[in-house]
Amino acid sequence: MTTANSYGAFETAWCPGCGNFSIRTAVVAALTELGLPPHKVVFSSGIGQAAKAPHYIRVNVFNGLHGRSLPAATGIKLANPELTVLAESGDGCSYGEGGNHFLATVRRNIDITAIVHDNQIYGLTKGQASPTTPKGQKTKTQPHGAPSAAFNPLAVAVTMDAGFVARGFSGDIEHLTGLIVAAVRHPGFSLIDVLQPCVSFNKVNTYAWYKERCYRLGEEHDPTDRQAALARAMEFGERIPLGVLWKSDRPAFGPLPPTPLAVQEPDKAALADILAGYA
Amino acid sequence: MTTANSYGAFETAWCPGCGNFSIRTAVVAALTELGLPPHKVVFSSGIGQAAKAPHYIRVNVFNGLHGRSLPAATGIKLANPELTVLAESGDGCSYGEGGNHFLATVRRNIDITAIVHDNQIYGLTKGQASPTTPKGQKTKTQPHGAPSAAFNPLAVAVTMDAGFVARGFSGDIEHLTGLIVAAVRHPGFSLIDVLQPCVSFNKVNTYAWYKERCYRLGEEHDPTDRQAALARAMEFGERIPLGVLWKSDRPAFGPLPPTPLAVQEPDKAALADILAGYA
Amino acid sequence: MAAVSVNIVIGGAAGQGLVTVGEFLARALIRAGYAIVVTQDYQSRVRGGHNTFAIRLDPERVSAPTDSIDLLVALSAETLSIHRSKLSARALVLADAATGLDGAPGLGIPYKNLCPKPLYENMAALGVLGALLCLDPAWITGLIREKFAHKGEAVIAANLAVFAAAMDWTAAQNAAFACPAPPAKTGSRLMLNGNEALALGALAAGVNFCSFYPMTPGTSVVQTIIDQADAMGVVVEQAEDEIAAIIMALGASSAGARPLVSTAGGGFALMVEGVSLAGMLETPVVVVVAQRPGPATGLPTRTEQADLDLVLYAGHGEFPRAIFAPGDLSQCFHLAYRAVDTAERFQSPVFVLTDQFLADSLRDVAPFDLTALPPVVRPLTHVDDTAGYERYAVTPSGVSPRLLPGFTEGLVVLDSDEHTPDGHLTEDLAVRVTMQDKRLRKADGLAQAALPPDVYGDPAGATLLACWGSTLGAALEAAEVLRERGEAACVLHFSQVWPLVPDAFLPTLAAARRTVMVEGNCAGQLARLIRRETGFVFNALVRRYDGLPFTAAFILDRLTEAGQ
Amino acid sequence: MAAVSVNIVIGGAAGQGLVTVGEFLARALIRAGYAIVVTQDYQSRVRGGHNTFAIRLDPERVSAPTDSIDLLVALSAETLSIHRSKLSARALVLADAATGLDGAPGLGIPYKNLCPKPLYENMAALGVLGALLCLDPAWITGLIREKFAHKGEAVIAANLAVFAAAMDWTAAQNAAFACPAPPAKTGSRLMLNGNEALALGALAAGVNFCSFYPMTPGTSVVQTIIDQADAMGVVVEQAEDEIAAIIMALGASSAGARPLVSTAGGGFALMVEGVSLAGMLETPVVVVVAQRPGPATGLPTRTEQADLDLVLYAGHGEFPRAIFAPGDLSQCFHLAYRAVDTAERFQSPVFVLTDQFLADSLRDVAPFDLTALPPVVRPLTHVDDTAGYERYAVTPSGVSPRLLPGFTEGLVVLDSDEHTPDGHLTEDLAVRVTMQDKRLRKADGLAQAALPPDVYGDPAGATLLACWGSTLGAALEAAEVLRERGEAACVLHFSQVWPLVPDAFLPTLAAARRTVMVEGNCAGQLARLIRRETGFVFNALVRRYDGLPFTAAFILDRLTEAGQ
Ligand SMILES: Cc1ncc(C[n+]2csc(CCOP(=O)(O)OP(=O)(O)O)c2C)c(N)n1
Ligand SMILES: Cc1ncc(C[n+]2csc(CCOP(=O)(O)OP(=O)(O)O)c2C)c(N)n1
Ligand code: SF4
Ligand code: SF4
Ligand SMILES: [Mg+2]
Ligand SMILES: [Mg+2]
Repeated sequence: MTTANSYGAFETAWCPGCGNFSIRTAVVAALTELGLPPHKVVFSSGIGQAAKAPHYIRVNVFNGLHGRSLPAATGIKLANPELTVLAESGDGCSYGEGGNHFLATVRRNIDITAIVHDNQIYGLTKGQASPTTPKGQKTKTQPHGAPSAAFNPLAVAVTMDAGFVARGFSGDIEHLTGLIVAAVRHPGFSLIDVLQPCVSFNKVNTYAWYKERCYRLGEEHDPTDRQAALARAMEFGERIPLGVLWKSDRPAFGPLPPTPLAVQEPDKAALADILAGYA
Repeated sequence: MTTANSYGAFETAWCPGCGNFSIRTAVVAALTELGLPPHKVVFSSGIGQAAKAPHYIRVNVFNGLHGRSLPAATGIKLANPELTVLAESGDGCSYGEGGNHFLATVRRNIDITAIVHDNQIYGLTKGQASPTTPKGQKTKTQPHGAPSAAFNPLAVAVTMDAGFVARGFSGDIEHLTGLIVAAVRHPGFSLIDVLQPCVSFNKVNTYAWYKERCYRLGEEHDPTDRQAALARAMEFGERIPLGVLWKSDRPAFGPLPPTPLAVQEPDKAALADILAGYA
Repeated sequence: MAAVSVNIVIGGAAGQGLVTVGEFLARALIRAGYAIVVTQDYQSRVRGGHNTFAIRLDPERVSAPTDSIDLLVALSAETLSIHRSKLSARALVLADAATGLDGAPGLGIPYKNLCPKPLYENMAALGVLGALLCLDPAWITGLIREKFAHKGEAVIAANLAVFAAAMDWTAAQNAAFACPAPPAKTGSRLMLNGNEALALGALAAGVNFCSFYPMTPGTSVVQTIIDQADAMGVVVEQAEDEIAAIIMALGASSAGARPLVSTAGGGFALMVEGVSLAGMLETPVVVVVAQRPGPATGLPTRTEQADLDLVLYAGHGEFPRAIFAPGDLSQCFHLAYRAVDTAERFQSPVFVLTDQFLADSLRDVAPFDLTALPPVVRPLTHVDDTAGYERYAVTPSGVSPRLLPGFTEGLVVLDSDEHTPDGHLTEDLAVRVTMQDKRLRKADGLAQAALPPDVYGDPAGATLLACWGSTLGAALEAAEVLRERGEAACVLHFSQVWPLVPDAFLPTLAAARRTVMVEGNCAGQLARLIRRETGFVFNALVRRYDGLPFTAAFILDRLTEAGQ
Repeated sequence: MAAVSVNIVIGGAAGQGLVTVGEFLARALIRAGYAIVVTQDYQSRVRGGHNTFAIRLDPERVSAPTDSIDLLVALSAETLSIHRSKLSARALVLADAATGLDGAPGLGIPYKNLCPKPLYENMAALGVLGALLCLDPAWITGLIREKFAHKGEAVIAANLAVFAAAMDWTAAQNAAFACPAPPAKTGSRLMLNGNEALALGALAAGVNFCSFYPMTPGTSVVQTIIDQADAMGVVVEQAEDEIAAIIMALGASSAGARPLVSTAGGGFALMVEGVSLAGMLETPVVVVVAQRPGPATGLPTRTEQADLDLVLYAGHGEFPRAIFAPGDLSQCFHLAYRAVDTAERFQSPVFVLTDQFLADSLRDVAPFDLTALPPVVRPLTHVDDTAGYERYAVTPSGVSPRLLPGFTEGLVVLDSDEHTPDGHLTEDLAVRVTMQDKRLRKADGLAQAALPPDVYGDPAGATLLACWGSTLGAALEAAEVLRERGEAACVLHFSQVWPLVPDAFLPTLAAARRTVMVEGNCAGQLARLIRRETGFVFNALVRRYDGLPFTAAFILDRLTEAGQ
């Protein structure tokens, strides 16, 4: 039986007080609730503080390059649809370096789940603006404030009719756990943007800042109402909604191969026929 | 005085009947109407059939790499704000290979104009699906149909509060000319997605197909109404609206340097002070 | 062979059907038993411009293109003016009677009379060519029946009629063109271009995943795979960019797929970080790099061999790799196969360097014996003790047992950071050295497995023409010409350009009287690599970088110029 | 120098303030007149782990770090256990009295008593170190006043009080530590790390555009520029990725900006296509590649010299380039300056290879004489006849007059395809050869302008230690030790690694008794490059790839091991 213990205990390289710890707790709780044996799960990640997360869970890991968690996850799922595939990385990794893959993965709607630790900053490289850093917010490298409008991943995903679009908060582990469970169960691409305080480099969007603003979306929100979803996705100021903003009934990317490619041997007879066609 | 003749006459490498010719006509008409002398204009482009367009106009040209027209245009504008900078390329170039730059340029809202020749196909490489090829549409490389949902550049741009978002059609040169004039005049990033039949590789989205569907947006459309803009951006089927879908009053990226960087010499006195600070 | 071969060049604008005529004739010639080499020269545009499709045929064997033209089919007026200077002494120009021959020897073909519609001009051209080549018309009429079978009898009949009329008309002209000798080849031969052969070799080796972003001349490998994907169970996905293409391939590989990625230099440049990742993750991937002239966009549809250095050093940091460079169709097939096996065996990135010339060069080849292919190494889907399983277990060979995620309870952890044997990131600098040494030890195995260069002819006291990749054919013909001229000559061809094993070729080089490296680049990239690895310096370097493939005449001219 | 230098190592977890103590002390030592070399060893994390900040000081001169520790400031208990084995015979450990010394020689510092708040522990540590080094307290108190000026008198007074108390307490301990000799340097010296020096040299050369994507250890070049951007009028933009970073820089350059791009190997891997574009567009750009151990993510915060091959061959196709590799602060400044000039002069991509060690190594350097800097080449904002202006005019040097768009009526057309002299794309293959030859001719000018390697000491009959980049200091010290041992020794340092001009160094190599290449990589990348270019084979290779910088002891140990 799969229990939280199945996923192990690790020493981390995170700062004390970082929101990443709670996200890890929620991920483990969700995997446990889903009853997934560790060896049937693969986490793909990029590079950053968030991207270290899969090293701290007993699962299969593909910790690749900065920005590239989604294409790796896509390749894994295409090669073996029997695996449950999650991509876990930071906001910089997922929406900055990896922006083009974000768009393509939403368009593909392949059955993987992306958990984005959104601390609105580049943590590992010590505090540059990330795509989600609000315009005007000062950092060491943006002394006059971030010059560009912040990227709103949820609004873009909703507009693009992404499979499943949700926002979580590391300060609400129970709620986040539920989101992850639902996201993994959703057949298609699921995005969970998780607000996560970075105690070392983001002195604006702190735990208290998020705590004060975040509220759980209630029953009244209909995640199949695109206009409502978009309105909630745009709400990021005095109030920030948590929950499933949008769910689409778009079919997931497919068809996926009927068996894992690893056990598929080349059909020499078919090949002989093909070669004969070149005569 | 700037006349259409100022922009020269060239032999092209385009197929007879291609929509690119009309787009060229509209571009020249717009530059003429804007009264821009050729040497004050720079066109940046990527690689593709569309991306050859700047070679067929007498202007300054930066014909760089596939997918990279926008960062090049951004660099040019940042180095010399006195130049009028346009980026002209194909749908594959602008939304495929260059997807991440598309997002970043919208966020920056830098004062450049992007003209995207959207033939919903990769023309130069002979007919693979582009990001705007409808899901299910068959090509030589996608014999079972394009597997991903088409990218809707206008909807994403509107959602991201891009500066100026418009759709043109190569079959309506006069209207397109007006769009280009307005786009160049708009201070901030302007996107014009131009529907363009590719007679060689896109046998679905033909001139007739577009012609039948395209209609000019009337006065009743308010391009500062986001919801309306989004609704029009999503309209791509039986009817396809042409015109300025959205205009934002977001300030353009800045401040830009007060003089072209080319004529700025390093301030040795300031540097001496800086060095002294390291003592 | 130079004397008896016939070089047919069909020229015209893109979209005028020259490829159709060329492919029909090429296939008919192969079926008839001729050896052929096709060279396709085209521009980076879809319609217009001026392109050629050249077929060099020989009753016995032919390995390379030639410049001199024996039959010039001019579909546009431009064709004649561009190629006039290359007509051989016996050449005939076959032009539309309406355009005229402008004084050149040849036939003005009355297309208007022969064809009910312009659509049939291809058939008329085939009829003229068939007659001049004294080809049994059955070879072409059979093809016409096959190709138009799905269009119905009426269409077939119409095409056959035009073809027959054109043959008859030609016969009546009594043109002064000597038929080539009857063909010597017997038994079925395949017609493939280099990229088709590569793709089929990869499929034979079990490639079942292909992520790509289109780029000439790399795309046709992918297109061939796509065309057979359903039959062969291949997952193909067009990626959003080349970065995604290689990363998807690595993801798929990590889960047990056997991936192939194909691109050209510019697309490969974008994969450089991914190549380094493959080195660090020790995850197999085969990358085909089809070369074209650079820098940057360069000449997208022409040929060059200037990306050897790029491929050799692509990726930050140090890790082993292998690079194959096939010289003909058989090597394309077998080296693609071997590349897959090598990647799996050494859990490393492996490259196949080809180029536009070979990619597009249709040729005849004996059918491949699929049953004779050695088995390809496969990852494990089972280990006895999953408890202690470590993906990067330190071994004498540097190769660790590769388990796949999901098949057992053993966890597979891959990490781009420096890592402990279990795959988790580490900052222990002693472990760093252990792991780097482990990875680099795979270079020894790769060297042991490396293919030695092939020697064609006797090097003793000879002029040795060294080359790699697609230059093989022209070098072989140049050596043959030298021998015909009474000069000892041989060819040393590197079908694997990395790793280089000096003992495998230094004695050959030492035996030669003079050594000449023939490369399609400016720097002499392989020549200087050989100097780096062995100290050996070639006596001369013959380079070509105008976008066209080598010919024997080009090589021999340069040798003469250099006073060699 | 080895005998009289003092090596102070401050160890602790990230976030514990070891860098603050280290930087204070380093600056005070430099102001006092000492020579220093700082080595920063840290992990890829923000808090925790174990890091060190090592200051090696010498009254006269010091060029490299050393392993043996004379004063170990243990901010965490781990520090002592990790570094215990490296304590010198005279070493003292300075640990919190509460933690204890675990039997090691040293002082248990009563931080609790000395500091009213833990915040002040840094000041206490400084007091202890100042006293043991017999440093005039004014150097540190002056710094305290400066650094805390903006916090007001009360804060200054509180810090001064802790500092004084710690000095007094230490004096009372009568610790057995011999003060270093009084410093010899006079006149003001600057304290910079390698990346600061690079950035300042670039600013001096007029760099006014910097597009970047953050990556350790390349970011600190950018950060230095950002900190001075307002004063120096630099446009800085954080790009969405490294591809955008280099393309923006090329766009800006094409419009007349003087751009600098800085990254590490992985980020540079993504710029490879852009590098090729720079070659084809003939548009200047300077790229700083700060090396760290790979492949892939590797060890992000450690040092290595394994990206030479990557930088040398980055980009598909062939085009000229120059690569600088500074060995010390002065070279960082002057070679960054020269890189900008070289890029502008030859309208080519130019690279500066540094590494984490040098990037983070604070040192003393004499102030740069800004007035003595030669002028930097600038593009044209005017030509006499714009009518005939061609951006790629064919010239004997290969360098074409570079006009900027917008300044005259001359149109500037840049094209990544092969192009005619006016910049428009062409498929004319003769033009291709002309243009490729033109571009490649710039290599001659680059070779003429190339800096010869520096020779330190007399090569005649000597052991010659060859090296490049940051290895200079350790090689110099190793040579000095050899000379002290009575063995003739010299150093040959390549501060420019491409192009190589054999005549500039072969005589030196030939004069030596034995030649040893010392490189921070596995393959011996420069050694084999030299073999390729000259045939010269080094007698031995000393390599390091554990993520740490070379020291003299490391080099000498390896020489002994190799029985050399
Ligand atoms: C190609 C590449 N570019 C840059 C980097 C450097 N880098 C590592 S992590 C990071 C940003 C991390 O930010 P984010 O993804 O938000 O993760 P966080 O650390 O905040 O959790 C960057 C820029 C890299 N490793 N690779
Ligand atoms: C890095 C890179 N990848 C791929 C290519 C090949 N390529 C050239 S044009 C093109 C697609 C062009 O499509 P689009 O941008 O829609 O322009 P169109 O030809 O349809 O006008 C591709 C994939 C390239 N030149 N560079
Ligand atoms: S730097 Fe920020 S995101 Fe990273 S571990 Fe520390 S607190 Fe968390
Ligand atoms: S291929 Fe299509 S887009 Fe390109 S020129 Fe021809 S018709 Fe136009
Ligand atoms: Mg982040
Ligand atoms: Mg297109």
